[in-house]
Parts: sequence; structure tokens; C-alpha cells
Amino acid sequence: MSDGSVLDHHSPYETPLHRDESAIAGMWLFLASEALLFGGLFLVCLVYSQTRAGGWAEGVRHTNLTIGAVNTLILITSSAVYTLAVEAGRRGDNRGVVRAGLGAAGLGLAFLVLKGVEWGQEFSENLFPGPHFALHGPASGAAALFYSFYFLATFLHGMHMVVGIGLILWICRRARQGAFSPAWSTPVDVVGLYWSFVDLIWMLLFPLLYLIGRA
Amino acid sequence: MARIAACWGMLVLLLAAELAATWAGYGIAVCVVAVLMVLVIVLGFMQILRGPPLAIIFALGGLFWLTILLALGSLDSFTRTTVPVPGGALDGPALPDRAAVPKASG
Amino acid sequence: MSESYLWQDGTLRSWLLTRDHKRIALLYLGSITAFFALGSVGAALIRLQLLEPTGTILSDATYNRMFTMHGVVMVWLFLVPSIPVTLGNFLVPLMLGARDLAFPRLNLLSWYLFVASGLLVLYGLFRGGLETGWTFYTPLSSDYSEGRVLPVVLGIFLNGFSSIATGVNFIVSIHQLRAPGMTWYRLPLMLWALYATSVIFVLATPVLGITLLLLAFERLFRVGVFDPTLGGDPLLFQQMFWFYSHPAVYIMILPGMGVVSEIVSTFCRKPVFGYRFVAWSSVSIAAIGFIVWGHHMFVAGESLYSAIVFSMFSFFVSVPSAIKVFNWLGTMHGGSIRLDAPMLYAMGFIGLFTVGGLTGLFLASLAADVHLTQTYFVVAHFHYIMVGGMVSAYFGGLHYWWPKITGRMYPEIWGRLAAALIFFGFNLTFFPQFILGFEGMPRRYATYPAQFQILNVLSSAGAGILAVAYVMPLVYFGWSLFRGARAPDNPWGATGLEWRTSSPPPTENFAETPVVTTDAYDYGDMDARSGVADAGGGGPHHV
Amino acid sequence: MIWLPEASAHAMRIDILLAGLVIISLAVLGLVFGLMVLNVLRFRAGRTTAIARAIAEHKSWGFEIAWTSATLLIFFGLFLWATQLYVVGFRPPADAIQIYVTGKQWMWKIQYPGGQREINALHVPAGRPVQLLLTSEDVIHDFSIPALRIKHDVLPGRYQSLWFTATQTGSFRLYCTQFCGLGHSRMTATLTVMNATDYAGWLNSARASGSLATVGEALFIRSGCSGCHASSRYAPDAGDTSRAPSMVGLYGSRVALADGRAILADAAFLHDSILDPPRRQGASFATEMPSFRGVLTEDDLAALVAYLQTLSPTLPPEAGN
Repeated sequence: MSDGSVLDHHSPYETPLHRDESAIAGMWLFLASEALLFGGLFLVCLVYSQTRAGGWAEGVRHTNLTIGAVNTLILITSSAVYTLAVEAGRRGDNRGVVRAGLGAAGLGLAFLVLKGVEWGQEFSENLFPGPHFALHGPASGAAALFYSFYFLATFLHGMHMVVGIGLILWICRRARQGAFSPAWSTPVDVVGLYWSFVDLIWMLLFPLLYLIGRA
Repeated sequence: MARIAACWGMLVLLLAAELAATWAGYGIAVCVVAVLMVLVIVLGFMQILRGPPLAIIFALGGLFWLTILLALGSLDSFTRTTVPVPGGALDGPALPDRAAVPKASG
Repeated sequence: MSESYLWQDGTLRSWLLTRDHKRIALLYLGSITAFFALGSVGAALIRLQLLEPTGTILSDATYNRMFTMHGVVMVWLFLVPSIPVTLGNFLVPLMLGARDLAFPRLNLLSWYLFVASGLLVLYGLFRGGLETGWTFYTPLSSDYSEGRVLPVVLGIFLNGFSSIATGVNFIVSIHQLRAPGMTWYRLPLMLWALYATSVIFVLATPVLGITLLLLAFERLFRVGVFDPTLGGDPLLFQQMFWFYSHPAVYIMILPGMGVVSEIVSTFCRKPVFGYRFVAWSSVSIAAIGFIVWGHHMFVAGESLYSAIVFSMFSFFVSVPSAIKVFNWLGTMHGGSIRLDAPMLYAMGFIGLFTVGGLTGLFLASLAADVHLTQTYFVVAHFHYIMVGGMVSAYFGGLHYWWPKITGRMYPEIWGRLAAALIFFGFNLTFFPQFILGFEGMPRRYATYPAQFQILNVLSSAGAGILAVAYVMPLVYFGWSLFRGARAPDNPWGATGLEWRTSSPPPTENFAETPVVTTDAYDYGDMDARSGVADAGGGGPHHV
Repeated sequence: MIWLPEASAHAMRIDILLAGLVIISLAVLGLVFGLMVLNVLRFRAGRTTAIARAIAEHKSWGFEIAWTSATLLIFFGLFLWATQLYVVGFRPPADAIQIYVTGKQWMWKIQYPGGQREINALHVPAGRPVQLLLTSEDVIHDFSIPALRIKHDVLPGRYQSLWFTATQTGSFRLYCTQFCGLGHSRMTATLTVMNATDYAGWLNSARASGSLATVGEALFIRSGCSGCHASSRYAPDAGDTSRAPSMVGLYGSRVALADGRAILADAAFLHDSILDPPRRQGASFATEMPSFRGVLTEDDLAALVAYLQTLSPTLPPEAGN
């Protein structure tokens, strides 16, 4: 692939700046779309947490707050670390991009591992909705709804994490090849937007899944 | 560098505040803190204000449509009166006693 | 100027890995034509079955699969990608005066996603079949259906990402790649329409995605999200489904309106009357179109408040549509009208869309909707919009831009004949269904009371004519590829930038970046410059 | 074809609304097509004399505002008119007779306040408000009565209400209008509106006729008989004997068999025919009936026969449409 700081013959753009701005704007537009994807889940949460409040809160109380909070901290840190990579990219410091990128991806992986542990616990406690669902009593229906939401939301968020980690590793590979320069580090920025967005979604999911209704 | 550290610190503090609010039972405060955390990420990490103006337009557009989805999507659920079939949903609806059913549904 | 995009590199590999928006448009054209043929076969079988009240041709189960197949294929594999994605891909950069779309690789990816989703959907539809209707209402689809819900739903989920990719591409392109001098109010109205469409692509499609994901989750694990026996709410599914599927109607109709604006202006040799109103009406349709979805649920058990709010908004959304219709008529007034095939299609669109829009008022009126909804009235209504409207516009657009796409002229006589035949066949097919609906004939019935037979036979007869009329363009377009007259650069004497390059255009679209100095549709100026007489002259190269 | 009857005052009001909508639509349609044709005739290329092109542009704002506000005004009027007729549906009168309706793949079960039960048939008195309480045992159905211009979805797990006051006696069709799976188009029923005295008499006889036939009717649908055999003279497939002979009026009639015998269709014949389907003379049906030996118990057979008997002697009055 050619050095990204030069426009090739067929590029639709006039200047590199023009192209980079378009890429960033395009990513924001895609993130707006992603927001609506999670928006559907938020709607489900909003409706059931209000119309089936008792059982919903019962479900919230059964989530593992410790793992949830630690994971939140990990994700905040990962997002911050990746932002270091973005800064390094703007300086043209390819080694810095690799270092920070690997750090961010590692933290992301740690999040997924912890999430897996949490899921494992929940499965063994029969918290996955179904005929053997662990919570009984009049609230069990709504608690099962909560856990449907919990599992789908964490699954979807987890898939976004996986994609994000993949993108970061790709950025690291490009950086190892010395692809980025002060004139051109747009892919690092664009992936950063995505990674921060995944973080942002978790900042909303965390209170919805672990906090609101717990006390 | 300093900016990132500051943002990180703010997020950690906000997380602590969120947990404290949960412990104290202030649901609204939790929501407010969550929104603040989102703002810190958008402004601090994603640096929306440094991006092209289009980014802001797109983000606000997404937010606006998200509001439509949540507001109008939940309107029906919050204004509906549901008359459940007695005997519990799990048993499957059986024909109930007359007295068990309210006069009007809607 | 270098060679045309069609022949620059003829290898299969170069086509399958192309990043040229024009070639991707052709890839889309090929795939959606195949899907259109498939969906039409479904329609034909449905109409054959309904010739007789007892429906002897198909079993109930096959009939149910057939209308599901027809709906799914036509909506997601033909209508949604027809004008917006196919013609849009070809035209957006050309109309902007750009070399390509903003993200050419993403564009190719979107075609591959589309094909993959199509194959997945077809796998589900033909290996096992699906009988839930294209609306997938729960709990039928989640718990009771014995059809292949999962592959079809996942296929449509994938299809959504294809739509989103295209939407992002168009929006960023229109913002970023306008040629020098191409201000927003100089954009062709087609681009305003495609911009509005793309907004819906980007913001509505993800909600369909998550809805179908929830449905798949529910079907796999029976967790109860939409299952009332487990405490879920099936109406929530409907709310979320229609949040996408109503705006999707505007995905299907807005680009058609854009095409008609282009055609009417060209063949009347006049600027579009009230340009800014037409432009903003596209945007307001896209915006208001998002807040009317609840009118699909007036009898579904939604609350009274919800119903009233959605009914009111539904009336509002028809105002900008009415603005467009009157502005097209205003454009014709005082023009110099030529009745070539594209114009015939455009006029067909205006008439049929008006019928569709007016019958939409019936369905927006709460009490009237209670009687008419879920009957053939609804079927007729949305076919007037989607087939009478969108497909007419699609064919009109294909005829109009065919010379630009292929460099060949289609045979004009046959084009006019097909346009007239489509108009006639369409009305014969669907007008009787309005009466059937008023009489109470429910939709999705494999068999029906004998009293409805006469109207059903009329409808089926119309469908036969329509089928012939749809095959005609396929034949003469194919013929024109080899035998058609060579097309000049600007056969219609139109003003858009796409007519300023050769037919077919070179890979890089323009030898040098065009500069725009006038408003769109500046025919007075153009005719004065080229010395064409103001009245009675017709176009410069009328073939 | 007979025009859809108006079996209630509400139906008439809806028809007036529809007529209003039709008139407005025709006016607009006339305008659009008229203008289109006029424009084509007047401004056809080559036919026109010189025309000032600029005229329209300057006037456009006035035109746009005028027709936009006119349209809005008309639409708002329509909205109010239609909404006020819709709201009525949410306010059932306090003295309405409450009848329970349960939808099930693919039949309607009706239960009256007095305990009478029916399948795929609803009897109501004329002139008295009736409130239906609708629910479903499985998927979403929709209870639609075109002659009364009303319908409502029928959801599992909750009651929906639908009320009306029928004013015209006769039989009218009911449909399921929400797609509910395989037998959707056969999930139809008959609404019979009777005058008060007939209704009282019917309630008494329905109580007397016992539940065996009702059980049989459920079996008739559940075992798949209704997929081929017509059993109601009003149902959509009433005239359809292409798959199998109609059951209406079969009991007590003479049947010509393939071996030339003509035999009286009595209870024993019906019983044996279900176990060993006989061949009829000159019959060419699209489907061949399987034996139900081992599938249905003797109790089931008794119930089925009891049901088939009800299809002959007490034929309900002629359908109104």
C-alpha cells in the first residue's frame, strides 16, 4: 500500500486534509448509527425496567458488582491508553503507537476475560433465562427479562470489543511497518473514535446493568 | 498527556461517585454521573470539538434520533392499560370468571 | 479522454475487485434484477393461486411461504437497493462532479455484504421456507413458526450493514465531494433525495438490526423478550420493527421522487418549480417519516394516546409529499413538454403516487384505518406507493440514464409502449384490491369467500399484463447493448453534470474537474447558449 | 357481488367518513390528472407559442404557502373527525353484554355469560351493546367484523376489548386478519345477529344442546378435518368441495358409494367412515382421506358424530353476505 500521506491517482479527494476530515466525519456518522443499534436495547431496558420494575431490580441485585466495577475501571484506562496512541500517531511516533496500542488491546482483552468469568459464574448459577432459571417467585418473569437484556447487551458489547481489539492490532501492525507520520495518522484517530465509543457504551451499560435499582 | 491523565482521573472519580450514589440509593444521581462520564469521553478522548464540524452535526443528529426512538418508542408502553389474563401467564389463558375481569380495557 | 469505465479492464477479477462506483452500480444492477425476477415469480404464483376462492394451485403452507418470500425479497433485496443504491451509486459522484464516492472500498464491501445477505436469505427461504410474512411478528416468528427464521433474519441483519455503509458513503460524499461552485442549492434534487434517504439508511437500519437480533436471541433461547407467556411484550417488537420499517417506505419512495424531479425538469425544459420547497420537502419527509410508525398499530393494542399522536404525525408527513406533486405539475406548466419514455414513467409515477398517498390518508385516519387495515386495501395502498411509485421511477430512471450507463440508446417506441402497458397493467392489478379491502377481504389469505372472486380475477389478469410489460424492458435493454444506436454525451439536452462527460463516462468520470456556475436545471440559460429556440425546439439531440 | 352491509350505526358513521375521504381523494386526483393532461395538451413541445419562462419562479412562494396551508387545514379536520370516531371504541357502555373470545391456531372459541360455548360462531342480540373480551392462547390473531367496520388484534396474555351495538339482524362473516400461521385463511367464523326473543331462545337451546358437539367441533378443527371438509355454510370454503365433500347437511342425506350402493348417512355411517373412509361414486377429490383408526378414541368419535349431526337439522338462517 502506498504511503497514505500522498493521494493516489484515483482518489476522489483534492487534498490529504480533505480526505482525513472525510474519514473522521464518516466514522462519526457510523457511530451515530451504532448508537441507534444500542438504542434499541436501551428502549427495551427503559420499557421493562419501568413497567416491570420489581423483578427488574431483583435481576440487577444479582449481578456481580465487583467484576462490573473493575471492568469499568479497566475500560476507562484502556480508552485513555489508546488516546496516548492517537497522540503518538500525530507525532509520527510509530513505536509509541505500537506500545500504547498493545496496552489498550491488552486491557481490552482483560475486560473480556473478566466478562467471561462473570458469565461463567452466572451460567453456573442458572441466571440465564430458561426453564431452570434460578430466581423464583412473582418477580421471576421480569428478572428473566432483565437477564435477557443483560446477556444480549453484554454479548453485543463484547462483539464490539472483539472488533475493536482486532482494529487496534491492525493499527499496531501498520505502525510496526512505519506507516504513520505527522502528516498522516488518520487510521489511528479513526480507530480511536471507535474504541472510545465502545467505552462510552459501557459507561451507559454499567449503571443500567449493575447500579440502577440495586439499592 | 496531561489532558489524558486529567480525563482519566475525572472518569475514575466519577466512577467512584457513581458507586457512592448507588450505595446511597440515589438512582437519579447515577444517571447524571453516567451522562457526565459520556461527556468526558466524547470531549476528552474523542475530542469531538477538534474534529471537523460535520462530526458534531452527525453526533447531535444521532442523539436526536435516539431521543425520538426512546421517547416515542416507550410512549405506548407507558400510556397503555393492560388487562392481564388471570390465572398467570405461565398457565396459559383459561376462560376466567366474569368478576375477575374489569369492565373496560384499552 | 481515456477509455470508458466499461472496457478499461475487462477481466472478471477487475470487476469483482473494482472500486469504481459505476462498476459497483452495475454489479448491484445485475443482482437486484435477479432478485426482482425471483420476487416477481412469487407474486405471479400468489396471483395464480387467488384466481380461485379455494386456491387449488398451492397448498396453504406453500402460499404462506410464497407471500413471505415475495415480501422479503422485494423489500430488502430489490426495493431498498434499487434506486438509492443502484442508480445512486452510479449517479452521486457524477452529479457531484467527483471522481468517486468518499469511501470506494467501503462501497465494494457493501455490495459483497448485500450479496452475502441475499444468499443467506435465499438459503432460508428455499431450504425449509419461511411463513411468517416479512413483518416477523412475535410470538409467531419467535416461538411458533416452523420455518427457517434464523437464516433469513441474520441475512437481513447483514443486509442492514450494507445499507448503512452505502448511507454513510453517500452522506459524506455529498458533504465533502461537491465540485467547485456546487453549493447546496445548486445540487440536483436527486441528490437532496438521496441525502434524505441516506439519513434513514444510517439511523433507522440499526434499529431493525437490533430488533432482529433480539428476535433471533428469543428464538434460539426462548428467553421471553417478546413472549407474553414469559412476561415479554410482543407490541414492543412491533414498535421497534416499525421504527425501521416505516421510514424504510421512504427509503423506497424518496429516491423515486428525486428521479422524477430530474426527468420532469429535463423533458419540460424548465427548472423545477419551487426548487427549495422540493429540496426541503425531501428532508422533512425523512425527518417526519421517523415519527409516524405507530400508525401500523392502530388496532394492535397500542394505547389511545399513542394512536392519536401517531395519527396526527401521519397526516403531517403527507404535506411535503403533496408539495412535491404540485411542484411537478407547476414545472410542467409553461414548459416545452416531450413525452419520451422516461417522461411517461415520471407522469405514471405522479399519478400512481398520488393515488397511493391519498389512500394513505384513509389509513392515517384512525377510525377508517380500523376498518381498512390488514385488508387488501392496505395491500393496494402500499403497492401503489412501492410498485406504482418506486418501480415506475426506477424504470424511468433506468431509461433516462441508460445512454449514460451503457453508451447506447434504447428503442424509444418500445420504451413508450412498455411504459403505457405498465401503467395499465398496474392499475388493473391493484385498483380492484382497494374495493376488495373495503369489502373486508383480509390480506395473506390462501383461500377466500367466493364473493370476492370477480375482483380477484381482474387483479390476476392485470398481473399477467404487468408481467409481460416488465419483461419488455429486459428484452429491449439487452438488445440495445449490442444493436442500440450509439448515445451522444447528452441525448436529452439535460443540464446535470453527469451529462457533461462522455457516454459511457471514463473511469475517472471527468477529464477535468467541472466547475459549476449556474443553478440546477438552468434550461433558459442553456438553450440561449446553445441557440435552441425557446419554444418548439425540443432537445438538441433528440434520437 | 353485494355491497358490504352496514350492520350498526357505527358502521354507517364510518362509511360517511370513508365517503368523505373518497370525495376529497377524487377531487385531488381529478386536479392532478386534469392538470397533467392540460399541461401536456397545452405545452407539448412544438405546439406552443413563445412562453415567458420566468413567470412561475417569482410567484412560487405565494403558491407554496397557499397550498401547503390549505392541505394542512383539510388534514387537521380529517384527523379530528376520524379520531373522534376511534375514541368511541375505547369507551364501552356499562351495560354491555360481555362475551369472551379466545383465539387459538386456528379457531375462535366463544363463551357467553350464561356458560354457553361455541366455536367459530358468535350470536348476539340486535339493539344491545355487546363487549367482546378477546385473548389468544398462542400467537397474535385479529378479530375482524367488516359488517360492523371494527377489528382488533387479539394478543396472548392480556384482554383486548371490542364493543358494538348491532342493529341489523342476519349473518355476517368474521375473519382473523392478523397472519397467524398455516391455517390463517381458514380461521373464519360467523356472526349471527338475532332479535331479542330469538336470542333468548337461542341461549336456552344452546345451553341444552350440551357440550359433546362443542368438543366434537374442536376435534373437527384440531384433527385437521376442517382442512378439507367444509363445515359451515358461511365460512370462506363453504362452497369448496374440491378437496372433500362438505359436511353441511351430510347427516341424514343419501350418499352414493363407488360400488353403486346408496346409503343413508346416519351416525353409524359417519362413525365408520372416519375409521374407514368410503369411496364415493364418481368422486374426484384433490385429497384422499386417511384412516383415523388409532388416532381418535371412541369418545372422540362420539363427539365428532355429535358435532356433524348439528350441521344438518338446525341450519342457521341464510347468511347476509
